[in-house]
Amino acid sequence: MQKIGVFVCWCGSNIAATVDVKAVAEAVKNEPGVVVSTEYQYMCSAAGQKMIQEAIKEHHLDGIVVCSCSPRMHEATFRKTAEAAGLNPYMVEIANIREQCSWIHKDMAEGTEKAIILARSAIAKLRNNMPLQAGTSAVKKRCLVIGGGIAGIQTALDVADAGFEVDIVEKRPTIGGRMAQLDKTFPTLDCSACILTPKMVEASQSEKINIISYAEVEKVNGFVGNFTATIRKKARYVDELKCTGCGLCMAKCPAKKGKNEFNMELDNRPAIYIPFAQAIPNVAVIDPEQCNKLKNDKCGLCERVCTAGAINYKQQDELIEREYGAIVVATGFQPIDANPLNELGYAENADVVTSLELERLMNAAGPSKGTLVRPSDGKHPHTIVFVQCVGSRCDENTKRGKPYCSKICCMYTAKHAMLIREKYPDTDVHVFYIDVRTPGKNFDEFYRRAVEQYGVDYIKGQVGKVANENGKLMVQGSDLINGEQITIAADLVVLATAIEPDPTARSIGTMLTSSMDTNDFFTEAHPKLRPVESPTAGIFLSGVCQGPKDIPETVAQAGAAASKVIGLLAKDHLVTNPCVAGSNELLCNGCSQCEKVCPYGAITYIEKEVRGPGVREVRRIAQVNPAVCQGCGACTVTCPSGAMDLKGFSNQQIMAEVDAICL
Amino acid sequence: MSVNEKTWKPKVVAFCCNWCSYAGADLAGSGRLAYPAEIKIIRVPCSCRVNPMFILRAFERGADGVIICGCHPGDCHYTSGNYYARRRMTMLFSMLDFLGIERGRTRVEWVSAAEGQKFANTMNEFAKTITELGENRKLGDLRCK
Amino acid sequence: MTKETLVPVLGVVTDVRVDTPDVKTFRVNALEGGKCFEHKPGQCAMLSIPGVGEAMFSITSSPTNKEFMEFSIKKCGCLTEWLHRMEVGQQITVRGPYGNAFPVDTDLKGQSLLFVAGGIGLAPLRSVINYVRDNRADYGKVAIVYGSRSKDDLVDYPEIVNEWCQEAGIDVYLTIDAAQEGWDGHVGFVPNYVGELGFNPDTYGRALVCGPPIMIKFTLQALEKLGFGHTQVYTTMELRMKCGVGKCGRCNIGHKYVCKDGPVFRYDELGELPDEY
Amino acid sequence: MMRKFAAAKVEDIIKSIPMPVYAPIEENGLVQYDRYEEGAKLNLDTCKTEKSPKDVLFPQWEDMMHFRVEGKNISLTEQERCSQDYVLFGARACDLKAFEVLDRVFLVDPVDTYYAARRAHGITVAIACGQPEDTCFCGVFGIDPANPTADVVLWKAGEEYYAEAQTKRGEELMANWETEEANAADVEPVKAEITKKLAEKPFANLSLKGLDGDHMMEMFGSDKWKKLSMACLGCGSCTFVCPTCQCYDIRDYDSGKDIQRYRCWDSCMYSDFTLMAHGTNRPTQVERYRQRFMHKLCYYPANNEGLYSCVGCGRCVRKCPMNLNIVKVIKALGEENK
Amino acid sequence: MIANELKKRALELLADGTVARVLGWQPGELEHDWSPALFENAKDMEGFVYGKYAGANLSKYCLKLNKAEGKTLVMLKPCDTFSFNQLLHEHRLNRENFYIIGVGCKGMEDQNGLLLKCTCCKGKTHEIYDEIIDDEEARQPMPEADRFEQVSKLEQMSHEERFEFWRNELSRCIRCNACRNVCPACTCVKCVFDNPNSGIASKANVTDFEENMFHIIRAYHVAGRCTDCGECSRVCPQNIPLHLLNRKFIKDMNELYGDYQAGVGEEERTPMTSYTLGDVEPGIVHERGNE
Repeated sequence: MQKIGVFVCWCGSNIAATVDVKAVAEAVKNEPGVVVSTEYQYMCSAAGQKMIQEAIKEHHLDGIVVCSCSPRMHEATFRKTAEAAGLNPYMVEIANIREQCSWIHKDMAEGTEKAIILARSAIAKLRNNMPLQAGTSAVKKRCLVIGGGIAGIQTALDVADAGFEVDIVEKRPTIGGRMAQLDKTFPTLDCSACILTPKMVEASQSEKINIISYAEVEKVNGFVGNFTATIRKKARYVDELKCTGCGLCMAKCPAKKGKNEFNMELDNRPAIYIPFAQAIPNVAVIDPEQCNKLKNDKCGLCERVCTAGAINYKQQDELIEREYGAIVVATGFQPIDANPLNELGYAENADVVTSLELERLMNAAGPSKGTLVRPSDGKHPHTIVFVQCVGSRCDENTKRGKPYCSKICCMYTAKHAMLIREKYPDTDVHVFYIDVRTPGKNFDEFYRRAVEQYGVDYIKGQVGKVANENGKLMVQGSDLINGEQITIAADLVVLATAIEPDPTARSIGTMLTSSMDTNDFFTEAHPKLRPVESPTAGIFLSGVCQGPKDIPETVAQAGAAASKVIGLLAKDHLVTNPCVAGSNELLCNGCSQCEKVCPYGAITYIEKEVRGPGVREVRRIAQVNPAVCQGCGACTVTCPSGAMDLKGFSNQQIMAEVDAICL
Repeated sequence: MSVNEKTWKPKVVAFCCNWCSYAGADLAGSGRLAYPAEIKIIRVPCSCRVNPMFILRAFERGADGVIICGCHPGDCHYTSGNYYARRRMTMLFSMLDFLGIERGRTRVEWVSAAEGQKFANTMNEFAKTITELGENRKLGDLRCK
Repeated sequence: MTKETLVPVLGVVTDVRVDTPDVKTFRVNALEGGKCFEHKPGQCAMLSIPGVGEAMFSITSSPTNKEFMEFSIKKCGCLTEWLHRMEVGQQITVRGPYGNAFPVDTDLKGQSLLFVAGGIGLAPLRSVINYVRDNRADYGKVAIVYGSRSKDDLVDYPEIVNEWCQEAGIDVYLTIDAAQEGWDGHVGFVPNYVGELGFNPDTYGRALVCGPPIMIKFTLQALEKLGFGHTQVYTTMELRMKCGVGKCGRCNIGHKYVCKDGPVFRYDELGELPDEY
Repeated sequence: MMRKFAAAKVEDIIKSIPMPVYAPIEENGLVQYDRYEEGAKLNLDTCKTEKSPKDVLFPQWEDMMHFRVEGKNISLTEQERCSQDYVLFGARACDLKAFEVLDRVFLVDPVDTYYAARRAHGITVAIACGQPEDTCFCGVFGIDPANPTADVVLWKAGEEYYAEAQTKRGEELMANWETEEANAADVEPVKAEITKKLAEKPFANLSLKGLDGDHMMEMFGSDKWKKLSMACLGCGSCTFVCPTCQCYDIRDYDSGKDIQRYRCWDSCMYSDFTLMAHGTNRPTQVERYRQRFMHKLCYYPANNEGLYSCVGCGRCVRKCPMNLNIVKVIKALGEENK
Repeated sequence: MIANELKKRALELLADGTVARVLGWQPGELEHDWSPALFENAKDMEGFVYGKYAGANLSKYCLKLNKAEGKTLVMLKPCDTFSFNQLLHEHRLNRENFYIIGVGCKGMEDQNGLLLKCTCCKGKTHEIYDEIIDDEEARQPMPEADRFEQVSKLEQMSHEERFEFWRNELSRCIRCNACRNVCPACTCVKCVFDNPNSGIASKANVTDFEENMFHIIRAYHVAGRCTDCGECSRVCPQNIPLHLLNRKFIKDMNELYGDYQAGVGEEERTPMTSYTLGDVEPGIVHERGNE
């Protein structure tokens, strides 16, 4: 029989005023297992704690129940007390007879009766407690950043600055991401490249940062502090170490029909190319779909012109396996495909463009060298219509777009309108909008400037149709303020297309077992209190992969994610919470239900030989990684066989409490 | 034991998640917001830890009402626990209803750590409902009477 | 016999002896003192802690002990774990005696006896051994071969060393499975030891074997090799039992119920039964 | 002495019996033995009740004793044994024969007092089977459905019941019934009809040759068990509807206030029936299946002078979800030994 | 005749070593008492039958056969394939251990006529198979009954009526476990009701509570996994309409969380292992209906 000690606290008069503490101590004396039961004025005081410790030693107690204030207040205190006396800290149970008894009841008899039941319930639970040991796991001092946009770069810089190694894995040939494609940034109108490229250079020059470009994460195993990632570095056919980025090969390459992704496919690039002048790494890459040498073993011109001897047609994909303590997801976004939105005529009309295409059209390094022209005929447009919320804020049931607000469109449209009116004052600019959303520092001022100072015509209403009539784009829309249908004959129509998570996000989320919402944005561990962490421990979120945001927000979040990573990597060991789930392998069916409800991806399955009474066979059974499990218990209820149980809150413990309360 | 209608008092078990509702109950306590002593709280890490078995067990052992309290949807400490709890309890309650057990003996309420007043109000309301429903005769185990 | 088939009497634990790391021997008395009931060597009793369960255990004390009964219990399941937590003064329920006992007054009488036991298998034999010691004149020579995994797992070691070994006409052979510091006795498995010792079936007219199934199996083979006939060897069986009175339907081997027709079987009797044990 | 009464009066007779009466009652289309109460739908014509009347003597669960544990002390209160006479009305020959089978388990030393008390207080009123069913094969076990063994036996002839007390208790019971004198010879055609009908049933000619205690090893070692048991789900429906299955479990229920020790039916078909802390001696359904039929056709007869513990009521034939049954076993194993 | 075709094909597959055994049906002693059976060679196959008394769902037997050496040919009716597929989703079976012949079905019978489960047929399409053998007639759709009709009727009743209804039904339960043991979703290596450490183990319905408990928990544990194969009600020796409990859950899940059929397609989250942010609150079940 276990030996249990019960200690009833008066809490001065806080408890003793409405609970007869002596009666409580007396009443539980004969409970099974109780060998000592006593009371004291302040159990949490040094004297009270000493009393508990002495009782533990004197009576060789296996467990103690403290009837006192809320466990949220002093559970940790009494666990330490017990531990100091040689008792396992998890053999301590608290009966909350203050917040949930003495403070809310006025009648002494009633309060005492309830306190006795609460004490019995705690004793009943304690009889089913097991000593638990907190485990530790070592932390690998290296961080993986998936995505090399501004979010990934900023996180990497901050983590590296704290002295930890960082690998940035970028799927494109260069880092820089979407921000590199932007012309100017709101609300200051400074040049995007001017503020981004120094950061790219800084990242490339940092001793702690290793940029793995043109590469994708293929597999991730492990858990917080101990991830192993397999990274596929795609064949560039160019030796990164030898290539000087001189660009000669680009000039000589005869295959010039490749779509220029960087310019939103508004112009072409050669089969061997460097995405843009400031690319990091500034190394060429061969597009195997375009290259005649790789496709038909003909040409080979670039190899011949390359003085550095960097061209290598035989290059293969390379698999890199590395261990990380933390992983940051910074996979960013892409604009949605506007092709399916038939009524806006994007698919048919070259002069209906997306905002990101407009960025390139206005950029000095863009296809038109910064002169705003119509893609169809290269002429200067005189009437431009902007259409807001294209694919954003859609009714979920219509499946025509995203339910959420893409957040950045109002501001960049104001920016575009302003820049156009500034550079080409003869241009009429109309903006169809549902609402204009400008919460942000200097944002509303910026928008008002567009309207008031630059005379941009904002029309509240939605566009119903864009039709091409003899080269003019007839934009039909409603003007809700004037209550009329209007048609504007435009030369250029710009669609503020919604942004959506990068298409690789879903597979990365699955790989990392970090949860995502229905829109494929990564879910944060807590929407308010832990906005940069994934529920899966050791996975952090940076930038738009978590939800639409603009550059300053992205950078802020990137920094926050970095500080969380630093906080993790700064530890040598992680102490794991011992109140975690565990599966009884003799009962487990391996049915995979628990895995589906685990918010942390803590459950995996193995084929294992199970041995028990009359049992010896290989079965698929669930395993809980105690370093990852947070102890919520979702799995325990999903498990039909009762194989999955939660330490510290086991089925038996809770049922014992229920029994004691209902007695 | 004969049950005297006048002295009969309901037995109510309240499962409260550690992070929100249990804290809410503590707040009700610090605010000295009274609710009936017949309500006894069992602390669970999350509302998703509440197994339908526990609820049936409580009724078996003589409880007259069971209430499950958790964080508001969206606020779960474990991100999704209360969403699972919500489905599980919906299904369980529906089955109890289908078997003809009185409605109202079971309830789910989302109570945040800041809602001490709501906690007390909920408990008072629930105790009142259970008192009106009277003793749980349909789902108890005679051996525990 | 307890008055009613399935209704136990109350007993109280009056002594707890720790024999090995997982075996304890409990002394049980009736509440009013004395024994709960009389029994014959080899018989069993149902012990129970209400709410935990009921299980059958050999009565390890000899019927010649008129003061108390003893049970040596190995911790191996839920109930035995609870039993091991018992302290002096703990009440338990007891019913019995059950089973058929060794034929100490018939077939064994006048014979020299070879006892072979492994581990906790000594428990039923100890009852017989002490019965024989107390009725020394009725029996011939006695040889006891007893082995266990290690020296720490030998049950009743003090009694064996201090009493049995000291008694004239009793040869005690102890062995452990693997060599161990502090043990200068024989090392090896019981069946092999029995073979090595080369008991003569003409000298030892009857052999009584009890232990884990695998040990019984090989010991029977060893005895057979030494020339022991099937009618000369007795062993005891253990199967799941619930009622103790041959009614609940669990413990049958063929048409025999271990709790009622057993647990003691002569080797030749087992040969006539289906092999389902 | 043969008496008779109008069939329509049977309910009045039951109502007049001054003690509890258990009779086949129809509810939801199922006929089961239950305590007769005013308004219940009596059904004496259905040959086979869903479950056998075994429950009356050996209920599915029974409270045996209560314990209270306080500190180290235990107190025990025994549940009282049945002390009131009752009547089992309408039982069939097979069911009553099954009582004999149960008696040889529960009433042999050491006597099961719970069972014994119920048995002693029961007065049986049997009805000869007017309409044997296709699944009936009681005749195979030497049971004559036309001549049940009971305190009182009823035969239905046309719109009348003929009744004859076979024991003194039966006479006492019948003394209060409103009956008229009858000629015993009038019942003979009824009996002959029953015998004829039974002989026409599909399993009437089942042979038990080679199935007995003497063939234990052959039966046990047969390689047919594997195929026979393949479809067995390991449920307990056959054992629970069987009038002779008597395996039980003893369990404790801790209500928190006291501990109730109760006995309940168990089934040798269950995987945990013989499970111990270190395994089970019947690890697969093959062994469990074999145990059940070996017990009925071999072990029991070996211990009881050749009496089978199957009475051919055919309930298992009707109830097995997968249509496994003792008939298939008898045919498979019996033939083997021919 | 479809039975002959099946036999022919099975013999071929046995002969060429594709499968080591065949799981099918064999006739009994009476007209209707067919049983599931294993056939290991051509001689065994002489006893193979298929037809209107092949009502048993063979999926559950596959659990045991999953460990057998070599492939098993299993014959599955359209509704049985849902169970089999669900077992695949739950990793209880390895697809490569089975060769599935989807067999046509015209509705199954027992001595009392069309089986209850066949009155609401899930349709004629097999969810999973290696090949299909059926005939034109078997492809005719069954008359379609509303499978939730009785559940809805019960929902319309008052609480007292419902309570009475279920007390009446469940009080007949003899805890033979036929429903559990036949259920292709009840595949726990050890059922909580058999596990002495689960806290709810029991072997008999000593009180009304235990009757309720067993059936509530059983239905709850298979909720979202139950394919509505109807075997539980078919095998109940006491004719308890147990499928109504499962259908109640299915109906609720369909109504509250969107239509869902277990055993369809690929492994995915069941309604009980998923959620949406906008799920209804549990209180809805207390507000439904008009009482």
